[in-house]
Amino acid sequence: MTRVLLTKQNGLSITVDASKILETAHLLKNLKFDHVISVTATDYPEENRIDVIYHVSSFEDLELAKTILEIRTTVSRQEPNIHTLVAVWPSIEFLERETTDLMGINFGGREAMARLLLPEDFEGEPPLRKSYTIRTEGIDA
Amino acid sequence: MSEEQTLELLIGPQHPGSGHMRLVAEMDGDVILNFEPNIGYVHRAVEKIAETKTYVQIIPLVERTSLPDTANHNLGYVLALERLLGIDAPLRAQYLRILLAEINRIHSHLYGMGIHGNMIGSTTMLMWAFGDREPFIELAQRLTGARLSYSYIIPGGVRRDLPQDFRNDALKALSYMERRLKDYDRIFVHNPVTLARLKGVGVINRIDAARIGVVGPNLRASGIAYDVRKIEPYCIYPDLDFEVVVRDEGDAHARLLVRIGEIEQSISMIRQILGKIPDGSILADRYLDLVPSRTRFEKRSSVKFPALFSGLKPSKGEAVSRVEASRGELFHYLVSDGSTHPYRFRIVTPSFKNLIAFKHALLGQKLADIPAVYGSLDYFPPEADR
Amino acid sequence: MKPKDRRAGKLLGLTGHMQAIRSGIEHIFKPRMTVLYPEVLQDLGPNYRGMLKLRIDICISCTLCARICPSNALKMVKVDVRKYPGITYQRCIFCGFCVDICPVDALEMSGSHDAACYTLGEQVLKPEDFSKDPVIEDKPRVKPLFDEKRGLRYESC
Amino acid sequence: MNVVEQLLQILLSPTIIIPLIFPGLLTTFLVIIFIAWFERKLTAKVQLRYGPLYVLKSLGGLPQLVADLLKFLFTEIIIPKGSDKKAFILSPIFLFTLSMLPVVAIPLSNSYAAFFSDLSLLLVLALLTITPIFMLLLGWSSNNKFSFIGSLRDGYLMMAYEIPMFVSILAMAVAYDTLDLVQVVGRQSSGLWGIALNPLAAITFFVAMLMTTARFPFDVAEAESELVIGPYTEYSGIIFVLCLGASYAKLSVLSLFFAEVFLGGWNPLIWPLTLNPILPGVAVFVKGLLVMGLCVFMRSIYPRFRIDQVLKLGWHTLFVLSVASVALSLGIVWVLGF
Repeated sequence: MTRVLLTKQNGLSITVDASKILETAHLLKNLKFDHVISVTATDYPEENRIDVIYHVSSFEDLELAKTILEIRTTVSRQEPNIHTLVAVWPSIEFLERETTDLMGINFGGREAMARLLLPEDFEGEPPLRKSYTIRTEGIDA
Repeated sequence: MSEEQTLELLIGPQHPGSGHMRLVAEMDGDVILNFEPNIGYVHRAVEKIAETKTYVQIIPLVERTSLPDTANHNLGYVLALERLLGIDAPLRAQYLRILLAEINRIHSHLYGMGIHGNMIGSTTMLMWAFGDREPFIELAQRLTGARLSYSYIIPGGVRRDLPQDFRNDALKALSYMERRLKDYDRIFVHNPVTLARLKGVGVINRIDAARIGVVGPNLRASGIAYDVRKIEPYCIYPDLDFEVVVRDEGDAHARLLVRIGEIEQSISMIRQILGKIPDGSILADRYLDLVPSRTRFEKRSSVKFPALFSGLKPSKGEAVSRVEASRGELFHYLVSDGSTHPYRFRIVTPSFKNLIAFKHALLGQKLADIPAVYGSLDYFPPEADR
Repeated sequence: MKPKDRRAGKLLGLTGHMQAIRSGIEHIFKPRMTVLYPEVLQDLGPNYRGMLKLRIDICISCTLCARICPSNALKMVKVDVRKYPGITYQRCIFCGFCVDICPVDALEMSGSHDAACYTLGEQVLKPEDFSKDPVIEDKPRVKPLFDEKRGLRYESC
Repeated sequence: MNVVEQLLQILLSPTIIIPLIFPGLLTTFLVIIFIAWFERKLTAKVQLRYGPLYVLKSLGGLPQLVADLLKFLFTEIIIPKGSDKKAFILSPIFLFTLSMLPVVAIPLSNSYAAFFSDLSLLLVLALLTITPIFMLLLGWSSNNKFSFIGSLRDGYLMMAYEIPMFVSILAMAVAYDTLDLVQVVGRQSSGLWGIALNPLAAITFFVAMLMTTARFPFDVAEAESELVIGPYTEYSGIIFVLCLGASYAKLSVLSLFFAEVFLGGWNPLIWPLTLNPILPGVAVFVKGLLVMGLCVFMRSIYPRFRIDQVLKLGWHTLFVLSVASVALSLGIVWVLGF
């Protein structure tokens, strides 16, 4: 399940299976995509999936830097497991930890890390999932 | 090494030199063996709040991630939103956007330099830099009506036109700043004590910089000429003549010098903008036409929002934008499901990307280098936590 | 581009010390850049986005201001038969969106931002109070003027 | 009446007046108030702002420190649970007292000193060397990592300044051929002051003095952005004031000392004027205040060094300079044949 799309504005988009993510990363790293700009997880509760989207680009090759390459992959909401890419791209470290905190995605294959953004004893629904509801104050003007 | 020989030092979150974060340093004598930043003390869940707000309401929200650098954050978000909406701003509005962005870059860099100076003990640099931000904040205030939280850039254009006398005032402020940069050189930048503190400290070499993905002036101080304004020019940057400031040393002092170089570049850019800003409308015609003719823009210096802005509905899709904010590359990713709220809003701020530099630049350095390197990274905790 | 090293070619240590000390001494005799704030207020100019005023006679109760308010500071409150906006300065962030979206210019901003009050209740304004002029402190004001040598120069006005 | 007279006689005797009133505690207190105000005001001026202003506006906020002191007097003194309580409370007191103590050995005229000694030159410095012990003690007793590192740094700092300081004074002792401060001042009556006689020693001593009193750029022990406020991190209330006052007291004592050794003491004044201690005392204090002003001016110019750089400066540069100043003194003695 690997598709390559040319989107209108932000260059390339690749869709891969979650199990192939490490391979893909190695491949791209060899193509000089040397850093990760962002890791985004988007929650789709109706379809019971979480999309994990990596945006990677290059610093070393300034021509390649003009492209932001998007790698899309999908994990299930119940078992949001995916292999870590920290060995391939060290720059992903805090992005992955943030995604673990806020979306509850488990990045396997790396040592367990303390919580980054949330309090260390935080429990319950990861805050960025759609099922987490924000309590709002009453508005009294 | 046995455990008794090392000392775990918890710097922050309540510490004059830590900012809104905790730095965990494992020390062997005066040498740092291990360094781990612990952030999240000012996490405000901007991404989650954005999912409950309409697209225009998010404009002030994204600014709150980084108050010293609001214009660039505002611009980055609006560029992504405009790509979703499929709309472009008129040329004059593009010029005004970059004008504000560069004014903001100057006072944001001054903020960083001031804090950096204070962190290694030069209170004079702190006071001077903060005092010299004032002319630029005043300029921005005359343009936008607010001192820091401008909310100036809106989808399809900007909110206000250049006030009268702005050009003269701005030129005066710019030549003042050039004069002041020489003062900074004497008392801080080339002060022998500063040189001793910053030269060769917290070095990130070229290869490491690319590998750990630092951004902005910190990346350029390591010899990589990566600047979004050149790589993927947005708005009117292709028309402006400027250079990417690069240094090879990769140390704390190089980062300071890159910032000063960028202030000089911004000064020259603002001069160019003021010189060739075209006349014309400042909001896209598509929105201008929606406003009642009584309150049309031609009759006043600021635009009226069309009623549509209270519930903008972009078509289903995704958009990314990257801009060069003062602290580095700022990345926005918007997912729309066709409703009035974004389905997912992702914002990766430059400070968050620079956080990793703490872990790498400080290993093997001395305890006293922590503030020296911290300041040189121009790291702004609320921007990283979002 | 490499920023030019201004120090290039000069004797490192001693010149640096002398320049720093000279610069320090020079600045003792330069005029200050600060204003004595609580005693003297800075004139914020005609375009400043400060506290709001509702012109209730013009308002057409279209609710656009309440709908665009990013921080939910404006809310429509019923007065007699129609609803008019009321505001709480506990939430207002002075973004001015409400002013800019009002189709009839019923909202205007003042050059004052001193929204501090003794009680939280004072910061919640019903439409009647909202249509009064915001309290502007009566203190001497200075106007910032741009200056090539001093950056900003303050002139009393 | 007799009792009162006797009491007055005791109270007005030089051994009481000197340590308590002039140039002792009271004068030092006034000098500290002035110099702390001056430091803040001068720094503010360089930084293009006002500085302390609101306490007695007509005097430019001069009594600001008195106001601060009153505030600190009424602040609760918090003693941390894990601290060594006796040492925690006593060490700042000793620190302050010992920082002030050398004042007894500094003569303010030919005949006005609490303690005459033909070794007073050494005595002043020797008394000052005791203070770092209490600095170490107060850092240790706080049981706080930052205090501990701070006081350790202060200890290291002592290594850097002590030897150059003593050697540069040795140079002056060689040049003047005496260890008595009264005679030192007397030797300068020719108009050739120490600073002109041996500028090398003066510079070395001045830099060492900055280190001793933790002025910028040698503020490493109290480095705010790293160590909160170094050894005093856990202190509050009036004992915190004592800690802070100690460094100013030291500064005041060393500045007077500098004025006597290098700036000719009460010197342009000649014999009949030096009989009353007030006039020569004022002359010394004016010179001392000038030196103090110069010391505090450094705050507005310099950032702070790193501790290893201070040590390097002490041993690589200052020590060499001080040895060179001894050589210079020997040369002077040989040429001029003092």
